[in-house]
Amino acid sequence: MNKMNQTIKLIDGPIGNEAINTEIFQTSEDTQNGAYALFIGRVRADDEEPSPVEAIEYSAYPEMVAIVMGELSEELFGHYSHLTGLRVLHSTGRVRAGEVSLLVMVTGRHRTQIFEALSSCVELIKDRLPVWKKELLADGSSRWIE
Amino acid sequence: MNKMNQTIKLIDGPIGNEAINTEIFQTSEDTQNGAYALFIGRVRADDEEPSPVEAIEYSAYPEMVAIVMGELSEELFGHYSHLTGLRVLHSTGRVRAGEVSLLVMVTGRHRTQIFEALSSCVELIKDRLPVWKKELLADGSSRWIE
Amino acid sequence: MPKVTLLYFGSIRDITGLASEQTVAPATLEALHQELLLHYPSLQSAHYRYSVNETLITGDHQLADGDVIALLPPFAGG
Amino acid sequence: MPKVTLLYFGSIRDITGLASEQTVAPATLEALHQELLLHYPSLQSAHYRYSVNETLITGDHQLADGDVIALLPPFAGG
Repeated sequence: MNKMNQTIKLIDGPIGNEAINTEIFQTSEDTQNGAYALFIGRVRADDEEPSPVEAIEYSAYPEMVAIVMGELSEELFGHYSHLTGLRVLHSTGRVRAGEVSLLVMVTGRHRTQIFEALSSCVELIKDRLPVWKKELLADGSSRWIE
Repeated sequence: MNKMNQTIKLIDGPIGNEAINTEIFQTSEDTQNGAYALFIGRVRADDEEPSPVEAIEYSAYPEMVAIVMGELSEELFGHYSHLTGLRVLHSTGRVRAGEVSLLVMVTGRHRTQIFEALSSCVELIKDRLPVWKKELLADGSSRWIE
Repeated sequence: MPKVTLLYFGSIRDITGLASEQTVAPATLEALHQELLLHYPSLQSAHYRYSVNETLITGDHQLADGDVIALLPPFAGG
Repeated sequence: MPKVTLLYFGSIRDITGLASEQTVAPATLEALHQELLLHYPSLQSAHYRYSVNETLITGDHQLADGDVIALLPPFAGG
């Protein structure tokens, strides 16, 4: 098992179907991993005051994102010995309601630990990745989510 | 929440990227669900005796698959109140090593319960769906997995 | 005597050499089971359950005209 | 006195009006923090942590020439 089989990419704007396909199918030559678990996060059109969410504007500290992701990966591969791969795509910039802003994919030979690893990874990303978001409401106002 | 928002499709042959994309992006007009969790099962080239797995031949009892999936959905929506959708694609026929034979996707407004629901759904599918598989080995031999 | 359809799945199909057949069955699933064991002796060592009209049956069951009876070896999806 | 780069992220950028600036800093992070509060009084009511060269710093920290110091409001990814 290659413990370094992890990557994070920051994508400018929404994560489109081609980017998702690339993640899922680029390893189709790898016939060793039978289990893929993915989390896909989309922007919701939450009905906030004074008006609904139209988009979220993401910003990141890219150099620190890479370092923190390396730390998270070490923790996850250390804790989940059956994990064989970990790939993350995160949007920066504007992502409209209905569009995808986060993809987390974990792989294993079998499905053992795969769902717990996925869940843990999503929580760690939300807790520790230096990324910020601002809701852009339909009336033109905006606010930081903290 | 629509408790009937569930579907299962049997796909002849491997589940390709277009089918996966359709599942993920067909609901892109639905701006209410922020959390998608997916399981993707691939055929592994396990190194069996006397030779490695080249493909799996799946067969199903389609009418009963539909009924059992309805029962599983009722259980899952009953147990996971935050679940808003459940979609399953399962291959029939021949799927070669490296190709995808199963897609399970669950959705929710937030990620609450989404990983547990995904995990439960995959286990229930493996336990209860009337589907059978035969490993086709590289030397031309085959055997049922039971 | 009910006219029924028999469906064979997975490894059971290797024993019967058939995917399905129409037959005139005895009145109960248990009696049908005994007939099948006589007709396909290899079923004796096979593992399977019965469904009638897409519902798993445990124990005996009265058969009716038009019933669809399936022999289901252990499931192995995914 | 070390020459450092300051990076402002998220809501902090609304306070500073800048994404980054170069400055000559005092010898310690705590002293720099006090200077920033004088320069940007709205920081007083803001929530944020510091990183120095991409590492979160808790407590005081000696600054060196070339350090990159970031003000990080609460993370909100995903």
